[in-house]
Amino acid sequence: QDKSSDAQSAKVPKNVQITLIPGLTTDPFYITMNRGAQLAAKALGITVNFQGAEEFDPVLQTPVLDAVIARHPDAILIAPTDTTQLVDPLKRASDAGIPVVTLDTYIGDGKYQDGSGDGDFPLSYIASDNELGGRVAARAMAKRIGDKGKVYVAHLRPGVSTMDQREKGFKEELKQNHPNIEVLPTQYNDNDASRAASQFQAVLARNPDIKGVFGANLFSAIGAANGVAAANKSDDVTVIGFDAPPSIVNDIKSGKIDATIAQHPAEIGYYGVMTAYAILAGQSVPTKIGTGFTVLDSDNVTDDAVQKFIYSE
Amino acid sequence: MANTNGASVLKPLLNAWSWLFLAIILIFFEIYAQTEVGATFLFRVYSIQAILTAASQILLLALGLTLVVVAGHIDLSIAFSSGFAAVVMALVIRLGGMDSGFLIFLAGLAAGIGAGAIVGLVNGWLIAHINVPSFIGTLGTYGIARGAALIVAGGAVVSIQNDSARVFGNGTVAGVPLPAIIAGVLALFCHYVLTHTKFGVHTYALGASRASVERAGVDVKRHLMILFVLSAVTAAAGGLVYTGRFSAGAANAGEPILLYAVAAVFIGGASLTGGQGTIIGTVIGSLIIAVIQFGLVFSGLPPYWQFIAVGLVIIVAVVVDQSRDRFSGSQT
Amino acid sequence: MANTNGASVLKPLLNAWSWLFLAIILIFFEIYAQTEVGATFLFRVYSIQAILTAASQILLLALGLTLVVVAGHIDLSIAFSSGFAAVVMALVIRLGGMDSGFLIFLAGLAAGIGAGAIVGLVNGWLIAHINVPSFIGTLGTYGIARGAALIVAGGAVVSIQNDSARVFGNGTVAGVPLPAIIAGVLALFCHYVLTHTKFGVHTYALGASRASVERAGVDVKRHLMILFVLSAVTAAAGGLVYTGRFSAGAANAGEPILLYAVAAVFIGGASLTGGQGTIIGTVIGSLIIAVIQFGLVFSGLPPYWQFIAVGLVIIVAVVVDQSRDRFSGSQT
Amino acid sequence: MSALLEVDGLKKRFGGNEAVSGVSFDVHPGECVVVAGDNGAGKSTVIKMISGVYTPTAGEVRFKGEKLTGKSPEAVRAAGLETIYQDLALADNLDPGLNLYLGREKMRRVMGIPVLDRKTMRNDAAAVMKSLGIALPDPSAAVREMSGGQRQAIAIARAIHWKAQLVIMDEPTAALGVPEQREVMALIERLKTQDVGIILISHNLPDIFAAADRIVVLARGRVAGTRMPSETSDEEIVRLMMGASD
Amino acid sequence: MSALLEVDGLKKRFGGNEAVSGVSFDVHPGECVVVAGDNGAGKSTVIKMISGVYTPTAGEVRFKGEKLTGKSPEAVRAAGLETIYQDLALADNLDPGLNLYLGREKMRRVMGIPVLDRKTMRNDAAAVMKSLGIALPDPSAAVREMSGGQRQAIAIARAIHWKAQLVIMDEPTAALGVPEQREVMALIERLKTQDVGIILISHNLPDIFAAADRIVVLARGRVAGTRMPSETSDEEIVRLMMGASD
Ligand SMILES: Nc1ncnc2c1ncn2[C@@H]1O[C@H](COP(=O)(O)OP(=O)(O)OP(=O)(O)O)[C@@H](O)[C@H]1O
Ligand SMILES: Nc1ncnc2c1ncn2[C@@H]1O[C@H](COP(=O)(O)OP(=O)(O)OP(=O)(O)O)[C@@H](O)[C@H]1O
Ligand SMILES: [Mg+2]
Ligand SMILES: [Mg+2]
Repeated sequence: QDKSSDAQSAKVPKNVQITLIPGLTTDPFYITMNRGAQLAAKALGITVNFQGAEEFDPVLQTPVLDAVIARHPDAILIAPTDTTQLVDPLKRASDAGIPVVTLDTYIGDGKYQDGSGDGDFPLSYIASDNELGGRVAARAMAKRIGDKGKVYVAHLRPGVSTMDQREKGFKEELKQNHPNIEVLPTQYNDNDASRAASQFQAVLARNPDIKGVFGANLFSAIGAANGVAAANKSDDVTVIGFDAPPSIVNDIKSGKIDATIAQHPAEIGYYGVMTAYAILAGQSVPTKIGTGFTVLDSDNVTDDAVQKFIYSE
Repeated sequence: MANTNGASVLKPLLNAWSWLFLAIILIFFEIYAQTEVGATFLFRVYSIQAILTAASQILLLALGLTLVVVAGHIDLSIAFSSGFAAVVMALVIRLGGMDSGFLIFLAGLAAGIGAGAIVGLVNGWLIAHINVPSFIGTLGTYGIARGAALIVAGGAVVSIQNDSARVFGNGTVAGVPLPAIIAGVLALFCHYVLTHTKFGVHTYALGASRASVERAGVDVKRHLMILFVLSAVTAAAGGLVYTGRFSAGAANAGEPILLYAVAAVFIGGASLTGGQGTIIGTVIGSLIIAVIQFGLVFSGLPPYWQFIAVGLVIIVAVVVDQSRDRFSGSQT
Repeated sequence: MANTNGASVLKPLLNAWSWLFLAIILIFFEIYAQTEVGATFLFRVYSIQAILTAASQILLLALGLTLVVVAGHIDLSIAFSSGFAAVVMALVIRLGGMDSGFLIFLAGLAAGIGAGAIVGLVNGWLIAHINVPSFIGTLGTYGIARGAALIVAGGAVVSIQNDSARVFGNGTVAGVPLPAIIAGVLALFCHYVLTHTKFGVHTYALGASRASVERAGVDVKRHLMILFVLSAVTAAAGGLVYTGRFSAGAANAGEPILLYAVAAVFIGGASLTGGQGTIIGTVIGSLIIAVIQFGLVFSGLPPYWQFIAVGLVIIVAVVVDQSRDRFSGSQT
Repeated sequence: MSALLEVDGLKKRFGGNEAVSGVSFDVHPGECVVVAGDNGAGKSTVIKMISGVYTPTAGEVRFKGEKLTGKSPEAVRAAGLETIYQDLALADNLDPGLNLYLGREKMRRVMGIPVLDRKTMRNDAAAVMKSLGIALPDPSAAVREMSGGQRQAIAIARAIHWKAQLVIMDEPTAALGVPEQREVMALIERLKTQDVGIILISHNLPDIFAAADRIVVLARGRVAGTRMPSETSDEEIVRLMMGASD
Repeated sequence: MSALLEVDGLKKRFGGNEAVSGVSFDVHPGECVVVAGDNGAGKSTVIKMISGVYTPTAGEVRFKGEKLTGKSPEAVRAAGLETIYQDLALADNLDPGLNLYLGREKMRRVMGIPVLDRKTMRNDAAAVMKSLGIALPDPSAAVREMSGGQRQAIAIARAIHWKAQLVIMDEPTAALGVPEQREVMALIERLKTQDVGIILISHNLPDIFAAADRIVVLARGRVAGTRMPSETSDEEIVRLMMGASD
């Protein structure tokens, strides 16, 4: 289609249509990311469509991506569901002349536009590094449990790449810098908060001295927190969450969750759209834009300064 | 398959073999705990509470489903009638302000049950009046309820702060978690319906032969409507309990539990072809699932091995049930 | 339910109504695309390829399943026999080094199919010889295959770099994607088996009445073994295509499409009680699902509304199919 | 006496096959009308149209002057017609008692709560079966475990246990033993004295002649002839069945 | 001539109920043994133990001297025994042709590929049915759409279409019309002249006397007596059925 070439020559792109493909459509993290993207779209006077699959999985994301490519938007913003498996499908977008920007995570080796590797073609990625997020969570955990004791990761399902990265970062940070913390096996709950709760209680029954849980996504965190509360262990066991939707924030306020690692999905979405627009306007963009993390806990959760990091639902 | 199971289905007896199997699992884990861990597995209040609560969450989805399966049908939409109800309840409670009280909680409950009932009515209408096969009809409403829940919520989760709701999901009475009491009361009700009422007899007969019930002068369409409403409403109750427990109405609340709920019904002795199954069986099925999930985590088995172990126990649970039939002498 | 569908199941006719429905969906999207988007929806190689590839991935899981459902059983384990095969294939290819060639690719294929066959044999043994109901037996192997895949892979994903594999998953012949050709060939084979061989007749008869086949002198146990191996092997083929497409063997390869595969079989006219269903129907079912998913994203309908739309289309697809029966005059 | 049941021009088409065409006859109270005919003549199809299982393609059924056509099986049954179907239509997984009472179950109260009275229903079933000459080794077993004749007896019991004004019997004695067949013939006589109308389908010529007040012979979906048993013979009936028409 | 089939002390227990106890009899080539008995006497259970559907609790069946007990239905059928079951055991969703050939389907080749020869099987079915006096309006319809008698005729056709050495018939004429019943009786005579052994179960006394070379009467699972038709009477047989033993 000539729309994109028109846009490139005009430098001030008109009628821009960008599609944002999240990892899955029903997660507050991505919903918030979309909110940020829409904010940018409004500011620029362009359209951002939100299209995605119901589960975080390459085999579901790829057909969505294919259909989006067929519609030929001016640019694609995508939160790829796997670093290697999305390379070939995204290549098709790039081959069709659609600029690709990845959000939340990278594909290939994560080094874009350096002339090497399979996943070299995306123009930029904007993310808070999930592995780093895991490390931040590990530090927050270590601080609260006094640098020793048993902890484990409550995880949704093996193979969800962003969560695998968080788990990895969490474990590595503890191994390297907090050797007195023992990491018990990860527990998978298939995104069922009820199972996450019962899993905590089973781990507790086995390890009465358990000190902390890292709930690596929304349902893992609120589930584990519920298990802790049901066992009357809120004072003894530290629960660290990931992401900052209101239900986690509420649990922080009520003391069920001690802290959570807020990514900045709205920022990611906002910068994503801005970056894509800049590309369409013919400007050069950095291949990597990092957004930070904010640790929310009972000390700062009511501060005005952090309210903007609380996700929408 | 024209499965001819010799045992009379309607004998309202406890299924001794399944209880035994459940007991064996418990004893196994207890011995393991005493010898390997030097701790008790079961004789600790919060372990029992945890298992009961987890089992309740499965059971609530499985209760109405049991009746549907006995009638020879299936209801996949419970995966999301549950979430739809949860979201509607949370929204109604939110309408009353974030720190609202008991009345608005009751209104939320009623609205949630109503939301579930609507899904059930649609299912019943499709299956009874439009003759859509239940697998497809309820798969359709699965999608519809899912979309509706997400749209109504404007996202996946509606968090609330309501103390009545919190107690509803997390409170205990004499040490028994409220979710377990709610599930227990509903299970009693469903057991009564299935074994002691005309409706229950017709449900069994429907599973064996629709013609037998139709020609006997039963309004089968009405019967099917009620069945699917019942199924959606018990699933909705599961969603409401979930909302209470986690102070959040999640559209996806029921989806991960669907497979376990269906498994509980089948472990409990129901069959794809209909005509058999009991509420007691489903209760045991839910407990078995909750116990092995708990026990395997407790045992410290590596997570990937837990998937295998759960699979094995599910199979063994049914093989045990089969051998009972073999001993009682029936065969094809 | 004793569903008495009047139409003779074995007529190897194309099901004109279902094709018509598929055509209507396509025309609808094409008109929408022409008027609202100012582009073509269908008449673009790329779109057709994308739809065919997506449909193939569903179809590969649904093919053997169709035979299993016709026989009155179900196979849930395909969700993970697929992933198990994918992981095994990827591991074998990895053994040959990261940049290995054609022979090691073939070895990977063989190993993957073998891995699938093992799951099928376990299923067949449980269901045929131990008399475990298929729902429970295959739910058990679902867990077992899931665990096995994760353990073998040492994680969820085994990525590979093998050009033969990449071509296998992404190549085209005369513009037709290889996955579609593979699925097409297997579909032809399954169609042949189901409509033109003794095995196929016995499969239909088994779904109607196990006694009829047993007393006719057919070895039903052997028949069930073959059925479940076939189901696992076609699902494994789906996993292998996945590995080729994404250059990675993923333990979860089949899980997210299980529900779509089952839906395709039922949209294609199969029934829970067995005795009906066709491969052509399943092919159309897979295409309908792939087309609406593609079309709805293409149309830009917001994602949550898409859930509702998919649910509606699934129901309508079956209602259309029903009305055909009504016109042909059969009734209960 | 006016007719209890009027069957008027019934027709049923299955796909391309017209199984029943223009069948008409009446049944009066206390009268036994035998519908005879060769296999596939359309007998079962006619009675299924009367009992509400099939909707006729054309024609009408009236019961005591009221239109029955288009009503559901439950409405027909409620109106006072009981039917013994050729395929029995039993619920295989239930015991004889529940089959006997299916749709009209007996209840009792336990602490004020209504519950099924399984025991009474079971005993009643055993009693009715006994009156037909059939003993049940285990009255609490599911009927799928019963012998062919025991099953048929349950279907008969179900139809006669209720005070019907018209009983339709589609080959009720096909699977019964000799003494049981005699019981059913005696039963038909008893019903007639109670002014119950009867439609009987049978292939047994002696039974037909013993029970019938009128014989309606069907051949290929049409009425080939109607005869009084006293004015006809075995041979004529068989000839009519084979398609010789009046 | 030595016995074709020897039934020796068969016993079958269902849960607490002993349905068959110590039943023994022989069948010789060309001989028709009628097994008579009241409903629930255990006749069908006996023949299911012979044909491999049930495993006997005790006792043995020998066919031409070889042990049959414990073999599967397919092995029994392969050995040369065909059975017409009381419940017919048809595959309701298949047409008569496929039911006739079930397990022994006819194939043809299309471009070298073996495919089912549906048409020939269908025509054969229509032909066999015609020889029994039954016409099928639509031979390609599923047997679930057939009338009671048509279905029974298919089950009969299936058993007699193969060159069996022993044919077991469990109430084969129960649903048949008068002329068809006569066809089956004639068929039995024909099979006898071909040295085929026959076990016939029937409730029809005239048929029993017409066909039988020997009558084995069961009562409550036991052999109440064995009689030659020429040396007994209706009354004696009925008396034996009712439980009077020798
Ligand atoms: N549901 C159906 N669909 C199609 N054809 C049918 C159906 N039911 C019956 N028929 C056909 O209609 C004709 C009449 O069948 P019906 O059952 O009324 O015969 P019948 O007189 O009761 O015979 P029988 O004495 O064998 O029971 C038969 O040719 C049969 O094949
Ligand atoms: N599968 C079974 N399970 C339990 N009991 C059974 C089973 N099959 C038969 N019976 C019982 O065994 C006894 C004999 O049954 P069988 O079917 O052999 O009788 P039959 O002589 O063939 O009678 P009919 O003339 O009525 O066909 C009956 O009392 C019956 O209830
Ligand atoms: Mg009939
Ligand atoms: Mg019998």
